[in-house]
Amino acid sequence: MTKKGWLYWLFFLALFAAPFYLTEFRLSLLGKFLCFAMIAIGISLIWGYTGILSLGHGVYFGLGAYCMAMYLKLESSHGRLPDFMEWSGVHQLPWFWKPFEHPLVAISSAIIIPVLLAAFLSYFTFKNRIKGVYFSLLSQAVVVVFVTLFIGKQEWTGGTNGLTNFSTVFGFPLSSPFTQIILYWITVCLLLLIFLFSRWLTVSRFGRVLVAIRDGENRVRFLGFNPTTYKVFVYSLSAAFAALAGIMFVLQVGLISPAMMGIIPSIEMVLWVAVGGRSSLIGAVIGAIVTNSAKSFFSENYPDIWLLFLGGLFIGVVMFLPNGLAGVYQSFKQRKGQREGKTHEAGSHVSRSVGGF
Amino acid sequence: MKPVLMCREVSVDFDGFHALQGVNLEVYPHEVRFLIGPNGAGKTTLLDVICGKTRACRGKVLFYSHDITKMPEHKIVRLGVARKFQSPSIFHQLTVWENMELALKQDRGLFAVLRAKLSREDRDTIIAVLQRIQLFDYAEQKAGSLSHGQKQWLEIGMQLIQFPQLLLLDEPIAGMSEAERERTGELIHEIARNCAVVIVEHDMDFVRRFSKQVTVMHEGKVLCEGTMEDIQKNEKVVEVYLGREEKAC
Amino acid sequence: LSGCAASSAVDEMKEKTKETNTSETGDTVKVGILHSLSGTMAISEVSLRDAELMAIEEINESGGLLGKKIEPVVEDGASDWPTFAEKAKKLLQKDKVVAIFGGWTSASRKAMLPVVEQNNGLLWYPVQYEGMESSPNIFYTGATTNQQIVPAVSWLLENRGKKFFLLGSDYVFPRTANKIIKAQLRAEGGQLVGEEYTPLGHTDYSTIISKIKEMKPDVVFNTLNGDSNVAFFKQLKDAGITAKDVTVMSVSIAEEEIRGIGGDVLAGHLAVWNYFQSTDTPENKVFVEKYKKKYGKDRVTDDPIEAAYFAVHLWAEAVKKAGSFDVDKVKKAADGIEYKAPGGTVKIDGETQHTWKIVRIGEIQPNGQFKELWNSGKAIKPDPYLKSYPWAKDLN
Amino acid sequence: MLSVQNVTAGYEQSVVLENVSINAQKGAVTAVLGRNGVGKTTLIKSIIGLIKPMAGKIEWEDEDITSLPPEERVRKGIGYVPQGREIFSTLTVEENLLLGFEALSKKVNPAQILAEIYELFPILKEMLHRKGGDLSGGQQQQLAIARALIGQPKLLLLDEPMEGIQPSIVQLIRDVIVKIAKEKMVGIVLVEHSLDLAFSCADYFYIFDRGTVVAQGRVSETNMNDIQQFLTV
Amino acid sequence: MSVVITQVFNGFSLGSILLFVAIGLAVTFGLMGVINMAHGELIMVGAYMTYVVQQIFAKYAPQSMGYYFFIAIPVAFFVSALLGWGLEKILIRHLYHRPLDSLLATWGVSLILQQIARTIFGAPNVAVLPPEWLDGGVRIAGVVFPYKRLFILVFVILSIFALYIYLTKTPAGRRIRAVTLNRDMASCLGISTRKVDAYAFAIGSGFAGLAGCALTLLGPIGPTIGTYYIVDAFMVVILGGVGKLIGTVLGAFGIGLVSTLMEYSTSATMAKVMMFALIIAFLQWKPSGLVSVKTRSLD
Ligand SMILES: Nc1ncnc2c1ncn2[C@@H]1O[C@H](COP(=O)(O)OP(=O)(O)OP(=O)(O)O)[C@@H](O)[C@H]1O
Ligand SMILES: Nc1ncnc2c1ncn2[C@@H]1O[C@H](COP(=O)(O)OP(=O)(O)OP(=O)(O)O)[C@@H](O)[C@H]1O
Ligand SMILES: NC(N)=O
Ligand SMILES: [Mg+2]
Ligand SMILES: [Mg+2]
Repeated sequence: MTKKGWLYWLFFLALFAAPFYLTEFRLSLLGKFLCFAMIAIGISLIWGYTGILSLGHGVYFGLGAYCMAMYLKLESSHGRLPDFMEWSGVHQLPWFWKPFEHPLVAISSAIIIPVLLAAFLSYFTFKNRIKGVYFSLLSQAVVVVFVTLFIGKQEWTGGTNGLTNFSTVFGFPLSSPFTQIILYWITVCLLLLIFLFSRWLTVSRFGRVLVAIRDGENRVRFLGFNPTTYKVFVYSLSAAFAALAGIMFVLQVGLISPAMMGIIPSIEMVLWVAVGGRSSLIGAVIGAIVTNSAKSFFSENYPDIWLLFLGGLFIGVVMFLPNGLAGVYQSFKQRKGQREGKTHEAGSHVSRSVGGF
Repeated sequence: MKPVLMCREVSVDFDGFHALQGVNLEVYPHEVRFLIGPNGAGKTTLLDVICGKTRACRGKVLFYSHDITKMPEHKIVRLGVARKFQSPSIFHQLTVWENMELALKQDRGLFAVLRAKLSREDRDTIIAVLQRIQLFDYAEQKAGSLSHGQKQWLEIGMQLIQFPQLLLLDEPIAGMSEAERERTGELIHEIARNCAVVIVEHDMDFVRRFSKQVTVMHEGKVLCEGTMEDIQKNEKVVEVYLGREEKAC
Repeated sequence: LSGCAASSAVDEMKEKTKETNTSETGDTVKVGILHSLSGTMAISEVSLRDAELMAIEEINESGGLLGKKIEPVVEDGASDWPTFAEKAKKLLQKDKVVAIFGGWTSASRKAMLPVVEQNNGLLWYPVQYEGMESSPNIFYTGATTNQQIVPAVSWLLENRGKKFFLLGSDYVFPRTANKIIKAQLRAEGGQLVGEEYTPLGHTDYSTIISKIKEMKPDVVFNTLNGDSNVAFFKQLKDAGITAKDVTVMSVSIAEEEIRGIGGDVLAGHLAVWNYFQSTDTPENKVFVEKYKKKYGKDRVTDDPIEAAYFAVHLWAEAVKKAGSFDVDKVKKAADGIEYKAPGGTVKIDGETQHTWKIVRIGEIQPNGQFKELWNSGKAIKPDPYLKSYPWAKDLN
Repeated sequence: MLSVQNVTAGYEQSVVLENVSINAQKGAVTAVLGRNGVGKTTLIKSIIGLIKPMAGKIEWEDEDITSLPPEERVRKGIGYVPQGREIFSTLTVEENLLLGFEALSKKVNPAQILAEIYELFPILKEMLHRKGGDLSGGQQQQLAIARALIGQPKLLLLDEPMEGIQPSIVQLIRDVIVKIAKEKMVGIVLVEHSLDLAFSCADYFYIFDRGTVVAQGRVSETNMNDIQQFLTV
Repeated sequence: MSVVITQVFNGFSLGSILLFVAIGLAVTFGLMGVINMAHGELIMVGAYMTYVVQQIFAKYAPQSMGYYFFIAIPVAFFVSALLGWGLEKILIRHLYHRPLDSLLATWGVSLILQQIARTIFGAPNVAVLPPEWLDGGVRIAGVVFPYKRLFILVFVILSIFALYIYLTKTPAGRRIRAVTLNRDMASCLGISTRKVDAYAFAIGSGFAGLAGCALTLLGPIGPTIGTYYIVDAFMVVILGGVGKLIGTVLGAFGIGLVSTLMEYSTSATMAKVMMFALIIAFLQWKPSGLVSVKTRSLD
């Protein structure tokens, strides 16, 4: 336990120190990947622990990002109408854009709107006992609805182009390395907080209820728990993580478009978690970083055929590492444990040990 | 005395098949009520209706003074109705200990569970129950790797630890050896000191040994009620259920 | 992971130490090529990469630029806009390229725009687009609206009829284009009988074709993009509507797209461009021959391919004139630079950084080639904001 | 006939059976007894092929079948009624029964076999078009037995076949077991908890504890009370 | 009136295409439970096979060009089926007890297949010229019914009928359903589950190939066409109800009719938004689709 704890701290320390050993470009990539890691933690919570596979987290990520981007767009328009509205024949700032002039409103709605949407959708869906692949595909339908709407309502959202070309945030120039490093550190801190919070959730009794729901939702009912409440809660929580990731993403990448909230990115989010190991929080984080690094690496070095490598990576992980990268570590540990632990009887100690991390 | 459970004219239809047709049943505190009857008589369905898994199309189910006919399952459980299913239904991915921990009588609200800590008493209770169901040595094992009979025991344990007021057991001793049946029977009577128990069972030796009041169901209706002796004399019961040999015993 | 981060850190560190301002150390200079080689846009963009690589090869064969060989760094934008931004950043910051040739969709350009501006890079964008933009760090070698859409509408009003039906994909270019067309129709006496947008990738046009049948327009002005065109034209033909009944004027269908639809299906319909493979200039003969020789005789050239090709040459001319690869110097030198492109002489307009181009309207032949029906005779000055058109005043 | 020789078997992490040897003869009922969790089901699963033994050998009609997949063992005449019924829940009762014919490689007259089965289990005929999963527990158990009988096995593995069946039908099934053993010379391996029941129809018995055979013998030569000790804790 | 007829016909026509892209998925996903993200790419393979057959005809038998389609149909079916068979043998086989992992692996497969297609056939679209005898249409009461649309409608109805008979009336179909329900038990009844799995997956894949063949009549043929249909195909299957062919049929025609109607009265974009919103709402009301197979088992 303590050894594992050390590894965690070392890992986050390495992330913290990244600005000192990475170039600006690599740092900006890592910053982006850490945003993805936040989403991955949320997905690990709902998928790995609770058994809900959402193929629609792009929407929550996107909504969070759009809310933040609306603020940035207004800030960089200096009181004028955002450029894309001008081309689209809008003459006045739409009413729902107005509140986003205030950064606090923008940031809080960047979290609240996705969470409300997630809570609303999941409440009905889970109450009506839609689950398994039905839920997964339904969440995909939600993606289609939002992406099509965001593309179609060009005059309000910037259409396919999305929102881009921001200059400053709270007066600091977004392009300056200093701002970028600060934003990076904020991202690392948020990731750490999300990680610690999720870990606390999963090792508590709450975490065991989640696993029980994954194992057999109906049985949980007959123990007196209402699975709907639990599922809505974790689902909304994971939406909040995705939204937070969206905020940090926009700040660091300077762009959000419907393509980022579409079906493919939503599926990719799940893939990160699968690669890392779905029922392991740190696995999810590592999965997000590794998968995206691999994607960058392959596409930079083999721009023509990198899809073959990426596809191969996914297949390879599924075939040979059923529990993802975290599974490798665990089975290694287990094998070691088996060698050492043969001596004392199983079950002789009732001390609580919690599976996975 | 007020009955714990009162079923009034409960009927259930499955696409035109009448699985239950106006069943009346009253169970009193501390009673161990056996429910027997031919395969397909509707025993499991009746238990399903009581615990909210299946909805009655007619009739009423009262638990003390609560009308639970249309209540969601988890609320019925929180009132104090526990159910053991015919085939073991435990959480395979959790350890035996964790299964027990979830079943503990507790506030099952989201925020309560978030804050929940395992208290000393809870731990002692779990250990006591585990020892009683002989799974203490398996506490750290994943429940999925237990044998059939052990799973049955675990599920019984999970019901015990809820300290319910009404316990519904669907063939609890299926797959248990004689000695274990004996122990289960004793256990059930012990439990009955604090709650009412409804048991569905096909093992007549067991029923004979541990029953006072028996209800026989047939084709979705209650055929007769009484002690095992009374029932063995009932020609109809012999014909549809017991068979000649059993009667002879 | 920390291991992986560390190792990448090491190679970054090495880079950092030997880092200088540009990549022009030694005897090569790097340029970036950034198109979608995968994803839905690859159907169009892969050919642009080919054209650009061919132009670079030509320059290298003729001795390079300022004594240096050009080294292309190819990246895949993967039909995904943030990827375009990421790769542009990588090209500028890591590879220190002196210019990027890339993009197709407006969205990809918009994504790269802040990156090239913040890093003071140079992007050459080779595709016709909706105008309303002129970034100091982008050169636009495709047509802007007054070099494609506006003349086409005038021509149609004169030659084909007044009733217009507008059909486009649901994104920025078609919507903006149609806004312009509507203003122009109002000013020049046309009539709008219908306007429809379909999501990108839409493949069932039966309902829209029914609407077209009902409205009986003289012209369908088609701003559909990509694969939707295939579905639309195949289904239009099935519904029994030929070019004789209703002419479809397209702005995104060039020889490459025709190849994927079939010339038979499209025969008789029109398109407006600045270049056709059939354009009769000596430069074009050489260009088409070379392209086919290099990439296969079944390949075709078309407008964006040509624009991508001459973009590289225009840049090279500007570099020569500036005597330096420095972005600011090249930009300054670029004003007024001319190049004998396959489609005719093109010239950079320093103010807007767009190019002067000849406009051509062609009719599609069953063999997949265009027969030119009309051209503007001389190159037209780019006017991305349509400042010189009175009817376009309140467009922005 | 069937001979399990020094088999060691178990699951991923645990060894359940250690060095187990048993035999079963044609025309005889061999009872396997033991407390919960001693490995009876594991033994049956090894015989049918759902579990690959880690060591040892399984022979059937003098042929080594240790490495054959279940379907081939079944086609060689081994039938199986699993613990827990394993009915195909969304298939109708009729379809479940028809699947029983998969075990037969030779041409048969299905109508005749089905008629015999319906006579044995009339309830199945009534429920022919209902989904298997909708049947009551005991009905499903009857279906599972019927399905195995249809395949006309030469060796029938029964893992607690009486679980959840009403007393009158338990008697019936017991009679059937004895009958097919004696009349059709089928070998039967019967896992059963009730000593009474097992002894009322078995010829030979094995008692398991903790994954090994602790006692065995002929039923006719054994006093029930002597072996009670193995079955209590 | 003719507008109504046209729109209803358009609805059925769209429905027939949706049904076509969903049939194969109804087998591999609906029945076998494999979330096959490469389904779209199997459609793509069918489409490219049609192109290849056409090219061969154009080169070696230009005089009988009109009949290439009859060769293309079986070729598309068998090549896709073969690919599906191989896929099952190599990959899917290991994933039956981990259904959601099949999503991940088949996603990888779809990336690879797209890239391979791009390498072999080039990135741009290729053109398949439909046989001439399918040009034009019948004109009834002033409404044109294109032959191609009618052909696809008939083709898909025949396909689904054949599949229905195969699955419900033949022992082979029964075997497939048994294996997908309980692999272990099926093998204990003497069914060789490996063979059945591979056949079933191959059949589902073959139908994807047929869909690709049919789609060449109407739409683009390029490395990414699969991506256009994959989401719709899944929607059809879940709206119809997993595990029941009749549900898939109802789902396809339902979506076809409703979305054509909405597209006519609003716009294609809004129709798409509303259609998907309706599917979401509908599933709230009927959580397991139009036609569901429920049993009383606990989960
Ligand atoms: N969902 C359903 N659809 C159709 N019929 C059903 C359904 N559920 C139960 N039945 C039928 O209702 C009848 C009663 O079933 P139930 O399970 O209550 O019997 P039971 O008394 O528990 O029998 P057993 O002793 O065999 O467990 C049976 O004939 C069964 O086939
Ligand atoms: N899938 C499994 N994975 C790991 N261990 C298992 C698994 N199934 C059973 N076991 C273990 O193997 C041992 C023997 O199980 P088995 O099912 O063979 O017992 P059994 O004698 O049939 O018991 P019962 O009478 O309860 O059915 C048990 O201790 C159980 O914990
Ligand atoms: N610029 C275009 N055609 O999107
Ligand atoms: Mg029952
Ligand atoms: Mg057993």
